[in-house]
Amino acid sequence: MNKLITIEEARELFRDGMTIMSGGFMGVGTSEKLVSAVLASEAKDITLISSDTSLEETGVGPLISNNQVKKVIASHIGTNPITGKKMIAGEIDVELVPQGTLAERIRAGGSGLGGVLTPTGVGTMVEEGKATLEIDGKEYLLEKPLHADIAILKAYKADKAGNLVFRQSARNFNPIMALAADLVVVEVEELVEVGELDPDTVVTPGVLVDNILV
Amino acid sequence: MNKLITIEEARELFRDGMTIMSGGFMGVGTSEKLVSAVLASEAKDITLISSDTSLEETGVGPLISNNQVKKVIASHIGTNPITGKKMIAGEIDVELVPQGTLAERIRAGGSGLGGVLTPTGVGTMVEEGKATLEIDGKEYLLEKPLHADIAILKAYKADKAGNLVFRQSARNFNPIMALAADLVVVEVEELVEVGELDPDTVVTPGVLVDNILV
Amino acid sequence: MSEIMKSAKETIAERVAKEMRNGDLVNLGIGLPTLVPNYLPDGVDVILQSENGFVGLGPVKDEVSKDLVNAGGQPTGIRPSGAFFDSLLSFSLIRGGHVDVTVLGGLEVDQNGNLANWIIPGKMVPGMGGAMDLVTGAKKVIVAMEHCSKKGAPKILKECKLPLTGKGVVDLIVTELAIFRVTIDGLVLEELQEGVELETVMEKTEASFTIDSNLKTEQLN
Amino acid sequence: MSEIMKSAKETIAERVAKEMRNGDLVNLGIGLPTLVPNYLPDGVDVILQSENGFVGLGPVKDEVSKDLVNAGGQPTGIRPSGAFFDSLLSFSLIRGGHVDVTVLGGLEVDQNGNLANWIIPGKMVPGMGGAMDLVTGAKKVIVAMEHCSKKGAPKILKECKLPLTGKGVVDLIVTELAIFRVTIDGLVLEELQEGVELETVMEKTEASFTIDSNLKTEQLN
Repeated sequence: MNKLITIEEARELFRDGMTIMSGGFMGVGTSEKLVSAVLASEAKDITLISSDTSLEETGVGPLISNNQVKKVIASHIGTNPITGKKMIAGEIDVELVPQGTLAERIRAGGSGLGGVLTPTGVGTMVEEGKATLEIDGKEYLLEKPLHADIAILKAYKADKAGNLVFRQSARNFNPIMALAADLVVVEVEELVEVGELDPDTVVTPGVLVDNILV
Repeated sequence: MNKLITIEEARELFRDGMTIMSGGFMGVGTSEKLVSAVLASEAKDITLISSDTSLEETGVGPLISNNQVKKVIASHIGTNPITGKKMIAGEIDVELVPQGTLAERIRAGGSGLGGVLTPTGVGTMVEEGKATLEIDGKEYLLEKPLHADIAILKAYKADKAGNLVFRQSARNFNPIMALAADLVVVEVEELVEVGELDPDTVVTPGVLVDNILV
Repeated sequence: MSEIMKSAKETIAERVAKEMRNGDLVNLGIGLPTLVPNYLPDGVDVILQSENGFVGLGPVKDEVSKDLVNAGGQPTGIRPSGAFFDSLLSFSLIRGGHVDVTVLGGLEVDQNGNLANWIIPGKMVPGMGGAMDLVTGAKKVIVAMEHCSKKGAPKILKECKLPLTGKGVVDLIVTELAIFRVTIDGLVLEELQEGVELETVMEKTEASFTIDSNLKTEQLN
Repeated sequence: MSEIMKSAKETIAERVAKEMRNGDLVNLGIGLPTLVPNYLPDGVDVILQSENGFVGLGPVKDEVSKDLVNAGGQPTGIRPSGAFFDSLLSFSLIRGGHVDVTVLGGLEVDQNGNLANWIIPGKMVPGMGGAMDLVTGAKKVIVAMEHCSKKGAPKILKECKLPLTGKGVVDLIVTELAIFRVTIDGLVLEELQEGVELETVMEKTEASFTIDSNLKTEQLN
C-alpha cells in the first residue's frame, strides 16, 4: 500500500471542526509542511491538541494567528502572546493541562484506557470539575482520554511502510499521538526503502501511520 | 559511579519475602544469570511478577521448582506444569492478570499513577473484588499498580552508564519493569563504553538502572 | 487442494481468510488460527502482530534467533517491514483498537457474543495471556472453532457455562458447518459451508439464531 | 568569586547546589535554577533531565542542532551518557519518583508547603508546563527564589493567595537570606545565609516558623 502523499493531497485532509493533534515542543518536532497544509486548507473551528502554541511564527503558532483554532488543549501558551490575547478576548478557548497529564491523556485515548489516575494537579485549579478517587490512602484526579481526527507529526526518517525514527528532542509528543488519531500523517526528512530501518530501532511501527509526506 | 556487579554480589541482593519482577516471555528476555543468583541466594517467600512461569527448566521456571516462590502474579502459567501443581496443592498463590493489564499495572507502579482503568476483564472472573467505574457510558476495571523490591532484567547491550538496548522479542516486559522496582539489576550480553550507544536508540535510560551484570 | 481432502480446520481457516482485507493488522491465536495466512486470497496481504512485542511476524529466515519467538514461544521470523516494541506498546495496539482482526479458538461461544476459551475449572489453569485484551480491543473478533466438542456437544450455546474471556465481544463465528454473525439482536446465520444443510446446523447448535435473508436459497435446500 | 560581588541569585544557586548528591537525577526550572550546576561541590556530578525528552542535558558541543533544545526551547547539548525518549517516558520519570531533586522558582510558598508559581490571574497565563508534575513527583522539591518580591513583599506566606502549582509539595526553600525546611509541623528555619541576621528573616517572612535547634548560635547573634 502506498502511504506517500503530496502536499496538495495533505491539504484535502482537513475539515472545519476537526480535532487535530500536533507533535512538537516549542516548534521542535512540529511538521512545518503539515501546519502549512492546515493553513492552506482554511479549515475553521479546529480543536488543537499540542504541548504548547510555540512562538507566533514557529510550530503551530501560525494556526493561532490565522484564526483557525477555536480551542487549544495544551500545557503552555506563554511563549505565543497571540494565544493569550485571543483567550482574553474570548476568541479561543484554552484548556491548560499539566504536560505529563497531557501525554497520559493522549496515550489513554490511543490505548483504550478509560482515563488516567494522576496525583498531578490535586488541590489545584486543575482539579476543578473533575472526579477524584482515593486509592490506598492517596488522592488522584481522573483525567479523561484525548483522541483526534488527525495527528500531524514530524519524524526524522520513515521507511515506505511508515516505520518511524525520531531525532533528539524532536521526538517528544510525536510517538504518543501516533496512537491517538483516526488518521496519522507524518512529515519526514528522509524516506528510505523497506528493510533499511532496523526493526529494533523503530520507535513508531508503520501500522500506526497512514500517510507520509516527504 | 560504577554500576557493574559480579554474580557473587548479585546473590547478596535477594532476601526472604521480597517482591521480584522478572522480564521475559516464555524465558526469552529473562536473565538466566540473575535467576541463578536468586536460586543461589536461597531467598524464600518470594512474590514473583512475570509474564508467565515459562517452562520447568527455562526462564523463571527453576524458581518455581526450587520452592522459593509463595505468590506468582502472571498472565500465563500453563506451560510450566509445576506452577499449576503447586497452585492446586496450595503451595503457591497464583494471581492471573491479563497480559496487557499486567504491563499497565507495572507501568502505573513505575509512573506514579494511582491505577489503570481498563475495559479488559469486565464481566469476567478478573473483575471479582475490583472496583469498576463507568466513564462516558463504558465500564472499566480499576486495576492497582504493581511495584517490586528488585527487577531482574535482561538486555542485549548496555553502556557503563546503564543505558540499555534490547534485541528482537527479548524486549517484552524488560523496559517497563525498569520503571517499577526499588533496585533494577540487568544482565547484558555486551557491555560497551559510554558514548558507544546512540542516545536516539537507547530504549531504557541508564538513570533507571542500578546494577549491571555481564 | 482437493475439497474432499479438506479437514474441518482447513475449511474454517480458509473461510476466515476471506474476512481479511489487504493491509489489515491481524493477531492470530495459537492453533487453528495460525493456518489462516495459508488461505489469503490473491491480492490480500495482512500484517501479523505477535503480542510478545512485534508486528511483521513471518517465517524463519536463514537462521533461528534465540531472541525471536512468537506468542507461543516458538522460533519465528520478522518481515523487513516489521518493528519490535515492548509489551506495553504491544497491548496499546491491541486494546486501543489498532488491531483490525483477531482470530481465536473457542471452548464456548454464546448468542450474546460471550466467549469462553481460557480456563476449565477443576482442570489445569493455563491463564488468559493476551486473550482478554485481544477480544476487548480488536476491531473485529472472529472465533474460529469446530462446531462441536470432540464428544459431539454443541459449543455455540444460549449461554456460556465456562468462565468468560470476554463479555459481548464476538463479531463472527466460523465453524466447519456455518458462519454466524453476532448482532445486538442475537446470532444470525449468515452462511452455510459448502455441502452443509441447515438442518445439520440447527441440530448441532444450542443457541437460538435467525437466518440472514441473503442466505442463498439453494443453500437452504 | 568575591563574596561581596555575589548577587542574591548566585547566593541561592550556590546553596542549592549543596543539596545535590553525586549521581542525582535533577530537573531544573527555567531561570535561577539553571545556575545551580555552576556551583556543584567537587566530586558531585548530577544528571540533568530536560522534560521535553532526554537525560544528560549538557552544553552545546561543536554545532547547534535544530532538534536539540532544552525545556525552555533553547539550543542545548547532550552528554555521551544521555538518552532521548518521548514525553511519556519523560513524565514517567518525573511522576514516578525517579527524579531525585527538582529546583523551581516560586511566586509564593506557604508554611504548609504549598507552592504557587504558574499563574497570576488577570495577567497573562503562561500555563503550568511540566511544573505540576515535577512538584508532585520529584523526591525532593526545592524552591529557589528571592526572599521578597521586587516590591519588597514577603513571598513566604502563611497561606498562598495565588492559584497553587502543588499542594503540600515543597521540601526546602532557599532564599538569599535563609533556608527553610518544610515539615509536617510547619516551617523550620534551618540556616541563615552568611551575614544575615535572624531579625531580618523574621521581618521579611510572613509565615510562622520554628528555629532548628542546630542553627548555629553565632548565627543567632
